[in-house]
Amino acid sequence: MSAQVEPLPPSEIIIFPMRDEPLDTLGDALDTQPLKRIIEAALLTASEPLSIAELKKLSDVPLDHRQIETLLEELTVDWQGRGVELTRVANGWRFRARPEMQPYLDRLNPQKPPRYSRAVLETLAIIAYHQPVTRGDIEEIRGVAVSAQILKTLEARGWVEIVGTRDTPGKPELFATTKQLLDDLNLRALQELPSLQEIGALLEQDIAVAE
Amino acid sequence: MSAQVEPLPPSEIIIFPMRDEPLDTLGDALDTQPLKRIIEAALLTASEPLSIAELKKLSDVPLDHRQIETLLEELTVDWQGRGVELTRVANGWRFRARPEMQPYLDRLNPQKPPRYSRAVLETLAIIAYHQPVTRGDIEEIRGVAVSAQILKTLEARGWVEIVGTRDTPGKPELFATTKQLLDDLNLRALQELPSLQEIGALLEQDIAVAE
Amino acid sequence: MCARRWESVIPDHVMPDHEIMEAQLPLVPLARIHGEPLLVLPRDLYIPPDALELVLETFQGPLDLLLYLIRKHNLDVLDIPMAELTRQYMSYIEIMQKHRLELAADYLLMAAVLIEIKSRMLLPRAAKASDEDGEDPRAELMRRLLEYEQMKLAAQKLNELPQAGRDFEIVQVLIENTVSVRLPEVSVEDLRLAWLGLLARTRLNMHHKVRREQLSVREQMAHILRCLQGGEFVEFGKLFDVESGLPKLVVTFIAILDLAKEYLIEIQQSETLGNIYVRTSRALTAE
Repeated sequence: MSAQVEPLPPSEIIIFPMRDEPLDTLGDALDTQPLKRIIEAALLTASEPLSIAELKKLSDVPLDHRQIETLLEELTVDWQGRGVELTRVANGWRFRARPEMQPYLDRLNPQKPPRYSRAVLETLAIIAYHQPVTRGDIEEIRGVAVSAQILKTLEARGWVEIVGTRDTPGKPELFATTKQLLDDLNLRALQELPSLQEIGALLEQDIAVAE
Repeated sequence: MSAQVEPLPPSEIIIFPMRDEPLDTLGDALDTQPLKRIIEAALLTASEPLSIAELKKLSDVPLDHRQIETLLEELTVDWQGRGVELTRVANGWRFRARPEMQPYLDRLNPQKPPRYSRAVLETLAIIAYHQPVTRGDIEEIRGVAVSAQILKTLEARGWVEIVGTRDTPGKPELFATTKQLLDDLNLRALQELPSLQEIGALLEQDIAVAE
Repeated sequence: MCARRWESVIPDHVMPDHEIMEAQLPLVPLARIHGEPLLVLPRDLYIPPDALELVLETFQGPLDLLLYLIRKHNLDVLDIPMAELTRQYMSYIEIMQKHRLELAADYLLMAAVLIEIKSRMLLPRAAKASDEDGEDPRAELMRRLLEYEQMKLAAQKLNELPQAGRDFEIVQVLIENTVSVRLPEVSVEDLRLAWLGLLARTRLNMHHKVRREQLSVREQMAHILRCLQGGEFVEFGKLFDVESGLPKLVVTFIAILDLAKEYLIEIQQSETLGNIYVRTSRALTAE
């Protein structure tokens, strides 16, 4: 009565080693090719990056971290030279079109995400590099009032979130950046952001010279 | 300074015929492989099916309908035996997960099976225990109006049917439960439903305990 | 030695916010004034009035304006000539006021800070002062300018990173939901709970003394109505399944009587001891 689809054994979906293939060629190793196809399908259809822990759920037999990683590496190689690539970001793995494809894809979809004003970008930079920070901290660095709208814009985009409050009078909220921001920038960790040393190298030089 | 990526000529993205390859093997025909990769990337990233007219925009040189179709057919073949397939739908072409993948993909997003609202369940219970009943009877017992939608839901499910009308003004329709409901509840006869006395006793007990 | 560096970064100061990206590109007009592209920054304070407004409005605040002045006049951020900087700053504030641009309090506060620093620098420094007194009055301002400068550059760098949706697309292939339409499941337990809920709400249990047998009568009532659905008269005896045993026959009989009582069926006997016929009331009303 239910419309549930029974899971087909993977062997029925994807070409399996032939029956008459000598058993020893398979050895003890699991035949992971059907699983590789399932992982590929999962990554192609997922709306968010998938972590290795999530990918493990796709296997009928328990696999360890390393086995999944091997399959992901194989997939990465399989997709070389294509318009789409498998990449690793903060929240896991996902497929993306190569940036070189963008000029072509833009022809189909002229809509672009919003470009942010300098006020928004500076606020984002301060949160990213000084997190966790309060609105007061941001205002101190920028030298002007920071409108609630700016913070809302960043929160709505999922790039910034409140992670707590500072234990000072007024209990100001503390802002930090999210993994979503890293995902959207195709980064794995905050350390992959341009380093402040790089950005500030010249400034420090100035100070050194002045002293 | 800018994050704009210059469109790379497709030849730099994808393996192009070697320079020393004899020219005549290329013949008059355009080398469409780079375009095939662009089309693939476009179809994999598009949120809607793409029509051939749209896909034409991806080519730097004017192509006719047939040439695009040939590439789409090639792609369809390329993707055979994978977890995702290229399909033709009413308004164009799109990739989709093969139905056989569904059980695996469901493991990542375990959808909770939908539930009927309390209104639907109560209506069903009243019809089961008091059949045949009119909508008016149900409303009297529930103490609130019963929307036509609720009865339609139960009829569409094949659990409830109209078995006649009552000979009172307005000739209201009489609802009764079907054999299908018994099958779906794994019962042989309505008598196997928990008796109302039992249920009532349970409630009084509850009240007694609560008091 | 700082001058060259400062100059190279100037253009983004004068751009409307939304054009920050383009501002980085060479030869993109900085602005359009009366339709004419403005490709170079005005060299001094004489700026066509429209452009001036544009320039003034895009400062992110007093720190931003100060940085602009420092660069424009090739001043050294680490050895700021306070008199000169304060004069420049005040003249901008005046222009802003003249153009009735909304002047945030922050600008006026900064003016006060600048004047304060300037005045402290006029005072002769104590030869042997404590650390605090001996500190350059400009130190705090310098620190803030440098920190802001760094975040300004960081913002630019962040904006230059390829961004999903803007510089690359994410792959997402459709999973058709129609592949398996899930219908809600209902269990006997659900029905029991639903009834329990009804009882709790309406206290029906006070009035209903429904016995198990009555449920089978109800079921039989529905069954008979189904048999009569054609609308034709059906012979009374045909409603009884003789092989189902005596209890069932009794239940059927009670069901027929209940149906008649509830005006759901019509029972007819045209002559004494003749055949009894039954049909639904719906058939009756249809006539």
